[in-house]
Amino acid sequence: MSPLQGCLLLSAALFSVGLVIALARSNAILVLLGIELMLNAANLNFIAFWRFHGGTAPATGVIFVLFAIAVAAAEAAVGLALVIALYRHQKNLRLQEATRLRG
Amino acid sequence: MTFTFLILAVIILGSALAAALRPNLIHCALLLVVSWLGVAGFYLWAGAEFVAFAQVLVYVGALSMVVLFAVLLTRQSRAELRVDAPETRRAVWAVIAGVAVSGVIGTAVFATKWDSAPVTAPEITVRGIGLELMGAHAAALLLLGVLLTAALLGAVVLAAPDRPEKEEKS
Amino acid sequence: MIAAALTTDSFLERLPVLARDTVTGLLPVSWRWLAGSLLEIIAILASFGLLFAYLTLAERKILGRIQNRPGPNRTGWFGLLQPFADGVKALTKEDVVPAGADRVLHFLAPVVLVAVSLLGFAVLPFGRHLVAVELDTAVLYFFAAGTATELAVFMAGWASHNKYSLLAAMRALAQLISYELPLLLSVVPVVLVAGTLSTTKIVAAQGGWSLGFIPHWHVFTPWGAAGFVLFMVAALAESNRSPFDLPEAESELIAGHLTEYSGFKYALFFMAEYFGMCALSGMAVTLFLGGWGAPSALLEWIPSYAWFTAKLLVLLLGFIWIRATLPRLRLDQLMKFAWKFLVPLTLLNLANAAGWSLTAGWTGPLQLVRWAVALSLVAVPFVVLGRTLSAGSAPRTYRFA
Amino acid sequence: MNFSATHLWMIPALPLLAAAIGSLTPRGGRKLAAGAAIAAMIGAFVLSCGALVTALAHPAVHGYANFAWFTLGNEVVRVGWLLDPLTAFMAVMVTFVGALIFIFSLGYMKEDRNFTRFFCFLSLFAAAMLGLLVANSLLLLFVCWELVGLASYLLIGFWFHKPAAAAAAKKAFLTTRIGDLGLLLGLLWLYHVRGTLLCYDGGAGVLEQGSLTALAGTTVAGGFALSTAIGLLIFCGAIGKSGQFPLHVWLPDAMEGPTPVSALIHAATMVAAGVFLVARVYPLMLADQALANVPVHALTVVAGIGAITALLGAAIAVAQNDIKRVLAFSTVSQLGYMMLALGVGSWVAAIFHLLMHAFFKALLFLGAGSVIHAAHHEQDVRRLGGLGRRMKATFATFAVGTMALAGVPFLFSGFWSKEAVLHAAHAWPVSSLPLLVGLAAVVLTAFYMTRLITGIFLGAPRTDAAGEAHENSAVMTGPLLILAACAIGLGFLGTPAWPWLQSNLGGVVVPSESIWEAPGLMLLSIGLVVVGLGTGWAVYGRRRNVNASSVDPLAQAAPGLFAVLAARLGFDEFYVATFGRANTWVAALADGFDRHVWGGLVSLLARFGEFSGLLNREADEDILNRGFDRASAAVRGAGQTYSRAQAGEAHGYLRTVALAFVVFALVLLLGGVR
Repeated sequence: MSPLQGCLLLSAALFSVGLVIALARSNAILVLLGIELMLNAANLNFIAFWRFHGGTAPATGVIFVLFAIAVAAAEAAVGLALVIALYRHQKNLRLQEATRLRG
Repeated sequence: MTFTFLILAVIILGSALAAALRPNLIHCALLLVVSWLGVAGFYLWAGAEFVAFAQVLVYVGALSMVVLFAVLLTRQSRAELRVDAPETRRAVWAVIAGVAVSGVIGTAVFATKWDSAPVTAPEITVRGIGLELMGAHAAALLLLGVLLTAALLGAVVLAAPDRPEKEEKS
Repeated sequence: MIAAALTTDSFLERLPVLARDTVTGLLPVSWRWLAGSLLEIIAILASFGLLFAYLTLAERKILGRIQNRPGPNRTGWFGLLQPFADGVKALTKEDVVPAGADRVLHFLAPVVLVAVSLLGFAVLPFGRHLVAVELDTAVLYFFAAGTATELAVFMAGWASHNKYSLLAAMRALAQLISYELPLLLSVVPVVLVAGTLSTTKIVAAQGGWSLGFIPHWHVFTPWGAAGFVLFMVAALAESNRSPFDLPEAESELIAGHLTEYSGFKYALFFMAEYFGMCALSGMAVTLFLGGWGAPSALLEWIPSYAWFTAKLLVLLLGFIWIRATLPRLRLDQLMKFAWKFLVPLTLLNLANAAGWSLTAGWTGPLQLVRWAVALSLVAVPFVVLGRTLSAGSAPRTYRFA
Repeated sequence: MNFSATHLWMIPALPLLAAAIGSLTPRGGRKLAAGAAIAAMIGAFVLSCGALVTALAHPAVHGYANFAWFTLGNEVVRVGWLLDPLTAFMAVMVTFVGALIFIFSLGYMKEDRNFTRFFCFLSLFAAAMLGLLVANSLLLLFVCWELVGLASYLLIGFWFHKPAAAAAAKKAFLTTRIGDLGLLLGLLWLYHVRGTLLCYDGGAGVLEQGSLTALAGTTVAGGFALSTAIGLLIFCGAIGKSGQFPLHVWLPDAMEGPTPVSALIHAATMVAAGVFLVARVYPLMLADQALANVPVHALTVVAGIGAITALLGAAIAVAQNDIKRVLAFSTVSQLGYMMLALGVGSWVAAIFHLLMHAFFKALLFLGAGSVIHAAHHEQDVRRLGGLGRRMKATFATFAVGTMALAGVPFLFSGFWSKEAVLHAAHAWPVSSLPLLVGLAAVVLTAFYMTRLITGIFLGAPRTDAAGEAHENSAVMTGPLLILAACAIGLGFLGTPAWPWLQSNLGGVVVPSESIWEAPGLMLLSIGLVVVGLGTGWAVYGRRRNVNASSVDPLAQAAPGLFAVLAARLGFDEFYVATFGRANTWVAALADGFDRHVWGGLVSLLARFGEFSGLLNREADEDILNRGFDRASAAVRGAGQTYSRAQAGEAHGYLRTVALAFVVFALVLLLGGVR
């Protein structure tokens, strides 16, 4: 098994763990964190390909990851702001109860 | 397949899994921080120092702080932190989905034929990254700045209470 | 670098390196790197441990002097043995853990804190040949390592089941996050001008003298001076030192996040604080005060690490002095100061440095223009911002002294 | 300073900018608005001086710069700037007097709360006026012309809370509109005939030989030459704007506006625009002179109107009691003079008189303003008096203005310009009527000015307001002094001994108005001036112990005549009785027509529509609607079904996404897609 495959498997596993967290846990913050984990898994893939799979530009993968991290930061900021708003709205963070928009 | 990699993988996945199972919200958050640190370690191992330190700065330095803040701001009592265990039905579905996804990706990874020629680590310096950012990706960088500003303002607006006399937290 | 090394490569200069090589020489080649790094770690631990020990003493002595009391003077001559007495006391003391506490985190907090605060030393160039790890991204690494301290503080505050601790933890988080920004932003100009993130290269960039006695340290440029001051202020706040020691404000919350700690854990926290202080001061020396560089060509025969130590000690003395002088801020003042005063100034300073590096080619009268512009860019915003922010809150005047 | 016509636009641009600034400054920014306006005016003055220097380098040539404004279909509408001595002299005069009056307004409008708006309007007016001066295209000129009218409207009605002011503004606007209609028609006709409105365009311009001959050549209905017709139509505009008989009625009422406005717009500059217009299109007016077999020459009409106006204004002015009305009517009559001069063929004399008149009439108005300001807005001559002792500067300057207007010999500018006009009239071959009218007007002018000045400044104060009056601040007296100096000095630019102005204006040394040809005439006019002053002094100068309510000596002498004059010959009443009545009648007629005839038709149609609708509804109800109902019910049902999928639960969505991904990935894998 080549290192690349290992990295990809690792990222796949990390991704699904994040998915499980996001799906199973009911606390909005944890859901958000799970999503962050998935993002990390994606970044991990970028670095893996950049390192073990000869690309064209030397720094593309790295720069992509940098951008991804920045975007993740923004996403987390907004997400947590949403969480706080949600908390102010309904006095808890149970996501399954935030169904005001049910059709 | 080096030893380091395996250790890192264990740290990353282990802490993440633990976070998935722990009932205590704070513990989950801290465990996830560990997992992020592991990812940073992975970047180091892969030779992307800059990314690694950026990851630490952003995730461990800033994101975890914000998360903990959110945790502390959105709890009435200490008991609140003990998140009720997920009801079984959702948990089962979640596990099924997770396993299915990882299985699919895993099969895809193995099914794909990679050119097995081991490639040498690409040589990058911080200077190189900087030049690349300021040159080819300058526009993207600017857009990113705009995005972050917008996100910051949006976060403030969202988290600010409707009543102005309370001061906003974000 | 090599050329410079050859010219001033006295025996004293190379002494530490020689010592290391002699010791590692005894071992088989495959082990040498490990032994070498271990030795470096041990050296750093030992020297800074000792420094910590005597720093506490020095602090107490100096505070005493400033407050007209002798300070510790019983154990040993002038109380020179006081630190060890304290150490023994801390070790032999009972380690109390509150009932409702989260034992694991309560134990982890101080350990993590010390470990993290030690990380920073790895990239500080203590001397011409004395840097533990040569990193291309050293500065980034330094601050990345520093960020984890916040986590530790939070862990401490939350783990010890105590409202004061939690409040303190919140305060600490707010403060650390707020001052992380000016700290980093005040470093950026240096990186911009030096064009590198590696500490050794930054030090090298400040090498050399004009007229033989004016060193090219960054602190001697307008933006550098401003950056230095800003950096030191932010560093004060980052290391929870007075006047920014709100997280452990005795008068308000007993001892902040340290409330539930006793014995050796408490000592560890203490140690971590001093380590952080030292690390930040060392960074300041590296970034602004020319690192291990000698202030004048004539004084180069003194080994570089001596210079570094001297500068470091001066800064630490400044820390202590400030603690003895300034009263503690209020929380809102703290935040206001960080966000409304430091951050804008650092940003302006960045612009200033950019202009400086752009106008590097100017000579003769243009040089004067360059200086005037840079100085005004430093002074005017400072005055204006200060005036506007401190408007209304005039210094309190007492009718009866 | 070399100043080509291409840069001429800057002169109006500056005040326009000031107007923009003034319009954007809030009430508080008094300094900003006023400063901008005055600075712009002074800048414009400097530029105009530059333009004048450039123009005087070659007085005979018309420098112009044309450019395409916009394109309609294949018609390119071109406008441009024109630089010749006429433009330059006018611009210098306008900017100079304007600047002085702006400064005066600083003091006069000090207490007004709409200070900034006032200066904004003033600047707007100045911009429009200057644009009018520098325009090389009659179209552009017309645009600025209307803008000037607008500014005048705004400024007359500046104190719109006074009903009189609002009414006066409306009156001025409408009355001048009548004239402008003629002007517009003339321009349209001209454009229709010539296809351009550029004055000078390298031979293609309407004022150049080619078009002039063409215009004079063709005859229209009534045997008029085409040029005559168009010229007279354009002259209508001049009549309206310059307050000529029969459209002079708006000018006296315009005095409801603030006094600086009266000075700037309704004495010095805007009302002179009519004269300027005629002078600008003078070649057109002149075109039909050669023709013998035309019923009338354009200039003859101009002369006639001018003569009538001159006499009329002077006569009415005698019997007015409001300071500003007296001055207004004197303005009317002086404008009549200018028109007369134009009519009798000496536009140079007209412009000369225009320039001089601008200075001393502005001086008089500002003096009146200073008096009014000092006497707490008391403008009735009968209720003033004895101010001469307390307001020495104002008195002196006002006296200078008076003597200039009355034409006291040799020292004052008015004398020379008036002489120029009279001699022009004397040299007119067609008829000697204008000359006689002019001479009569001379007497009347001297008379009513004496009446005015004695009424205001001599004798004893007749009311407390007059008693408490005191001299104004330097910001108001300063401009008075400067203008007085001009009123004295500038005359010597045009003395027959050294006719610098005339020669430069025309570009040629003008003969024939030289005084030495008819010295008797000059002596006669001087004598008449003396007579006028003397009678004035005899009647009003030596009155003692009069009070506000005592009757005017003239009224005692000839009550009927005086009453008629005081009622301004009842022009307003006449207009109301005729045009106003007719207008209301027509309106009523149209209204009735609308209501009953058209209205009936429309309602009939509506009825029909209702009826057909009635028929339709039945059909709709049971045929179409049912189908629609069923369809919408189906849609609703579908919507409900699908909306169950939207449980509003984030987990559900995420799970769905994940499983969907799995499914697709499996499809890809089993499908063997690489």
